[in-house]
Amino acid sequence: MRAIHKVLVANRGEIAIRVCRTLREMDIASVAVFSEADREAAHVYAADEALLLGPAAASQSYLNVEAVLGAAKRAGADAIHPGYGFLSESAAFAEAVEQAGLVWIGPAPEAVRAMGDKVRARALAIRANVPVLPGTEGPVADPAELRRAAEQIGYPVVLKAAAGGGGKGMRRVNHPDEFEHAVKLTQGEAKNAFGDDRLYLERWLEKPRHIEVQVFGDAHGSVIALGERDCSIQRRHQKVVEESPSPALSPEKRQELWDLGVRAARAGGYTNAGTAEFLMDARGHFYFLEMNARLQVEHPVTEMVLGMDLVREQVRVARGERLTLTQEEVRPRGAAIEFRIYAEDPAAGFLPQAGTVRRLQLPSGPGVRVDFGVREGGLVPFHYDPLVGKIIVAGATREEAVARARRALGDCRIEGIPTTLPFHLWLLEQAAFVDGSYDTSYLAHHFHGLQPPPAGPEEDQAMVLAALFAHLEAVTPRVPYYTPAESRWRSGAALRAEPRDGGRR
Amino acid sequence: MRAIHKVLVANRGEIAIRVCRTLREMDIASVAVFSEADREAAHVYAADEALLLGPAAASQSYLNVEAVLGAAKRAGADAIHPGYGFLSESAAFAEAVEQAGLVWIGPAPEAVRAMGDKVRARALAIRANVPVLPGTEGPVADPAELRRAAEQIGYPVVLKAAAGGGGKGMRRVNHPDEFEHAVKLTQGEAKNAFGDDRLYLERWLEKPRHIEVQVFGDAHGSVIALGERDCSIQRRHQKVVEESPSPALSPEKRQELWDLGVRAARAGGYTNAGTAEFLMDARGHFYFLEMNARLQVEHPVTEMVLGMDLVREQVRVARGERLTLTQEEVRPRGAAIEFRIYAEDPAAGFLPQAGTVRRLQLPSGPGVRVDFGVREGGLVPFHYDPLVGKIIVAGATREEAVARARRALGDCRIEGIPTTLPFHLWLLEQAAFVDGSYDTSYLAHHFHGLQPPPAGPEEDQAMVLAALFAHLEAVTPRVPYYTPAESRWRSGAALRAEPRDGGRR
Amino acid sequence: MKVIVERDGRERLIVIEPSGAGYAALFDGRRLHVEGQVGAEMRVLLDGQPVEATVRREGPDVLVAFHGREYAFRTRDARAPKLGRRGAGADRSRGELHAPMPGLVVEVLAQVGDQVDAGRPLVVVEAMKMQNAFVAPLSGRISRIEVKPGMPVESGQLLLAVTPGAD
Amino acid sequence: MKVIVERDGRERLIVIEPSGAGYAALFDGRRLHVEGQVGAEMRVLLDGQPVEATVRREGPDVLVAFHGREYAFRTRDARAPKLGRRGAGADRSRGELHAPMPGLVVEVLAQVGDQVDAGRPLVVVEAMKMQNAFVAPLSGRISRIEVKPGMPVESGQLLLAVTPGAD
Repeated sequence: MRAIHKVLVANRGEIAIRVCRTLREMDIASVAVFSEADREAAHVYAADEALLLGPAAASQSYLNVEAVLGAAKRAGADAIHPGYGFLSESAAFAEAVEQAGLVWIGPAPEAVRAMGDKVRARALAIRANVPVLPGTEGPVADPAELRRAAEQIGYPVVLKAAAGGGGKGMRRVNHPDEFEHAVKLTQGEAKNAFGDDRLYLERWLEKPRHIEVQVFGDAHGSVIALGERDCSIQRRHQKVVEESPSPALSPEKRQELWDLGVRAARAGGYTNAGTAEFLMDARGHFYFLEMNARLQVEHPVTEMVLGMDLVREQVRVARGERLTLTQEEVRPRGAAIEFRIYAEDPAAGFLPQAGTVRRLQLPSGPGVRVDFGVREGGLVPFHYDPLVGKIIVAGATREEAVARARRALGDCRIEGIPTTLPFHLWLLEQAAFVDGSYDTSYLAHHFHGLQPPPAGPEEDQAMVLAALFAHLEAVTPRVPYYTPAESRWRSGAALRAEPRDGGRR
Repeated sequence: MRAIHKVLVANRGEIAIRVCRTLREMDIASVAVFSEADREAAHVYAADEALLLGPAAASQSYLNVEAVLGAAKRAGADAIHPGYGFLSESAAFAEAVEQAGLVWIGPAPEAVRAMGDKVRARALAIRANVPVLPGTEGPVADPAELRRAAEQIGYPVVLKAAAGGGGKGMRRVNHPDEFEHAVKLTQGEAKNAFGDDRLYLERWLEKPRHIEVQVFGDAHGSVIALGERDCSIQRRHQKVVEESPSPALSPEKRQELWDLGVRAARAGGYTNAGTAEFLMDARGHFYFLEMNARLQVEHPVTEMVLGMDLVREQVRVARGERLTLTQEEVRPRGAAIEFRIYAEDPAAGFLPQAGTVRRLQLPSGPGVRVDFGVREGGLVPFHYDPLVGKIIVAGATREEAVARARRALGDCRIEGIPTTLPFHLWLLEQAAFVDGSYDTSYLAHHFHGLQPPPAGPEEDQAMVLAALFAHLEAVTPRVPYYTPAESRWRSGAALRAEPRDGGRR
Repeated sequence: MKVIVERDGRERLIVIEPSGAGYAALFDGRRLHVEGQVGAEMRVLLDGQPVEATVRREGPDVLVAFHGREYAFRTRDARAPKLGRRGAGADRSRGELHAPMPGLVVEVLAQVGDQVDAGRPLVVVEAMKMQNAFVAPLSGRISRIEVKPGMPVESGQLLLAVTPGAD
Repeated sequence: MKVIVERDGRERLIVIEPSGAGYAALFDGRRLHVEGQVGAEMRVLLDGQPVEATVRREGPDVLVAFHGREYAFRTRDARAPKLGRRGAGADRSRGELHAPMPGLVVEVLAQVGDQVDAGRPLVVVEAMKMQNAFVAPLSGRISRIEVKPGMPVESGQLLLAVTPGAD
């Protein structure tokens, strides 16, 4: 057993806040780290202490192993929680953490190394009798070799960064003509995001479902499945909506999938939290995709159907404790759905957009959980992932959860940045989502951007308000714009008067 | 089966909002009603339509049967949900609703009449072999007769409004000298709040626990217990914190209590949602107190441990549908605790205080539910109950729920009105609350108001901020106070410039 | 700037000066670095410790709310002369009974000229569904009654006054 | 006041006048009563229907956000002369390539003078961990390049311009 008194959370945004919340609940001190761009970020104020890592660029801050370890040393932390993304799947970082005498809250570095590399994970899966898709055996750096493999397997194929995850560094290629440019872009992203430009390539499955198993292992040899999550609603190969249980599984298929997930985890010598990702084709066959050796963005849906705290479980397991549950005790109840709120414009191909959150009104009430990484008046910087938060709903049935999602997302107001919120409201009206029959190709085929709101009674109401606003502008010296930013000074700028929005700009 | 397309919610504040949320999730239109004092209240904007009832005084608005029925008719509502308080336990109102051809979302008027009158409820309980405390057999209006009964039973005794509930119109009397004044005050409150000044009197039990059973019946003869709630944390005989399951019950005692609750409900010919309240003495004996023929303030703790929506169930049952669950399927999971946020000053004997909510920062994240009735910038009028909202937390165990409550309530910031928030933070540090051993006398004996925060590192930090603030005042022309009220005009006041807070008032 | 801050009768001198991208606070021989967003909404690192607080002025007091608590300080410029305390006025108003919250007067239980004992209920005010009996602040004779039943009262409004002393 | 409101090329006349405790809006022969809190934050009953909306001006446009949607209107005083539209400028800038979001230029894939086909990737900008290749808006010759690798760009900033036409 290893004691943990102070944890450095090597991340930012909603996940850093989420981890700090559990640490506080466990009476463990938390240390936030931040880049120059995040001086005023919400996650800084979710922790007990906060330390500057370095310049805005991730490579010089959140991806900077020396800076993070230095901060841990300065703060006197005895453990590190990596969150997801950034250094969370870097085996080298996990090793460096352990060599520095700190507890790594995540899978053992060997497992991170084995499973973080998709190619090695694939080989391990094959050996453990977990089915995989046809593809390259190992990582490939040479574009010509990749092209030969593509021609052997047959188009369409998919290129993936060997060290990637979460849909980043992943590209479908439909035709030999696109191949060269696609390889170049994917390598660039992979190099930039993961410091490793090796790719691999596999067959592109038409209309599959993307379903993953949450696995958890302890140091005492237990490995269990904490249910599955269906992540088939994707844009740009990235998840935007996830749910548990999957509406596509019979009880028998569910059991089969959980067993495959546990088998894959055992093959990788797995401890702590991880996720085994699978594709399921139209015939119900599963194909192992990859293993994510970390907490997933979408872990809250599992927490909601199981009524447990996965971060708490991560800390317990890292201390050497046994899992709280046995496999038999894992009994999901009801249904939960997560909606990722990205600072992206769904009307413009989900183009990410940085900016200031001018207004933030989040939903509440029964069955609604909100995990957000920014607050009203806060900045979404362009240097990092555009995920600003998540809204998770739960209901006694999937139908109730869907209805609740409509209510909760309808209650939500975010202004100042474009977000995926209107996209989610669109999705909630689509038959294929309501009946659960969607697959990973759904958005590409059915989402063609958002239409401007139609003429009708609602437009008339909006028009009346616009006219009333113009009237108010005309009869009052200035319109009192809603400007939370007004209530702030920045350090060193105390004497600079902030310009006030005039009535008519 | 009766169809319900549009429901008038005859209430205000958090419960009106909470009911509207479920109606929206059920695709049922909602109608809010409001008094002159509530024109800008949050509940008005939670509904699809809103109608003015009348002047601020409850007797002329929320308690005005004609005004409420008139509004239902104007809006074309086909059902009424009464919430809690106000007309929710008025059998006459329930009857008038049904006579107007509307569906009453609550127990049948006969059951409301039988159980809403504590004295009749007591007689029914005795007949059904449900144990009660020694006390007056029937309602008494004559103070002299009450005094005789008190002397027969022996002091201390407790006076209760026959038509009361929720701790309103209830007073402990320790000594004959206090008797006359206590009767007068209690009768005044009873008359005012319930239009009925009859009282009854019963033995005062020392250090009991107050535990209640959530019962639910349908029109098909099923009556089940949806678990219990422990409501022993009380001030002025009113609940402030409730939890489920009760930490004081063994599995056997729990089963006994549930059975008693169902028996009491059956005795009253009960349908829809109700609550059987019991006291449990130190020896583990239960005494039936009263039956609340409505949704309780604290229903969310039941919703959280059961993963179900009680308002949805109320609507289903009112339509004539069967209960969703059988008794065997009622399996609470984990623990949930509700903290009532009242606009009261815990440092001044919980004195209620009206005012404007200048700042409202509510907690979120895993296991946290927030049901609030006001928003930032909103008014808490002095005409009504001072409950402004509720924070409910759930955890896999009671220990986790308590830790989560500390985190969630610590994240909460409410300014402009005093609230019970600092009281709850105090409570969460008390051994008797943490170990669950408290009883209803706990606060009276152990809470002596809040101490001003002590000197120490935190005071030093606060002092530095105060000095910095004074510095900023001195060097800048004006301090940009946080004033959400600035962003608003009121109707008809568009030309009146709102005075702006100057730097130094 | 040198600021004198008082709380619970204890005065302390704090020097606030610009420092790097923020401020330094010097007091008790210590130096604390403050950095971040300052103003009515403070969101700052105090020597690396994140603190979120709301600060506002109420008359001579600066109120600092954070961690669910509120600290009240009296601040003044160290170069400014010390202001007199309002002790005398408080003494004179000792026999006054003020409404501690807004509400509706339901009952007045005494008349001008009545001799009352400290603690005797004098005025019943209803607010938020509760009737609250307000009692004589001291023993003496009722000199003024400013309210009657049915009258709405504001927080702090004078209800009545008792002139100290027995007959 | 008479206001002309335009959306999607359709102009409508609305008369706003004080009415009781609120306003009346007259349009299309209808009369809609507005009551409640008005301003940048609207929280009003429109003929009894509760509506919460945020309204703000962006240049000539008034943007009304509610029910998860945003409506853009152009408003003007009915007595004021009509302003010219900015059509011509848009035409001239047809060959310009602007950054649609802030980010960092990673690569420039062409040089001034190059003949390019519409759709060819010209500039790669990285933002929020994604590399986005921006393509030629039309076929022609590159007349200006305003950025180079490593340079941060703001939303709307000109990246390069293509003069229409083949060789």
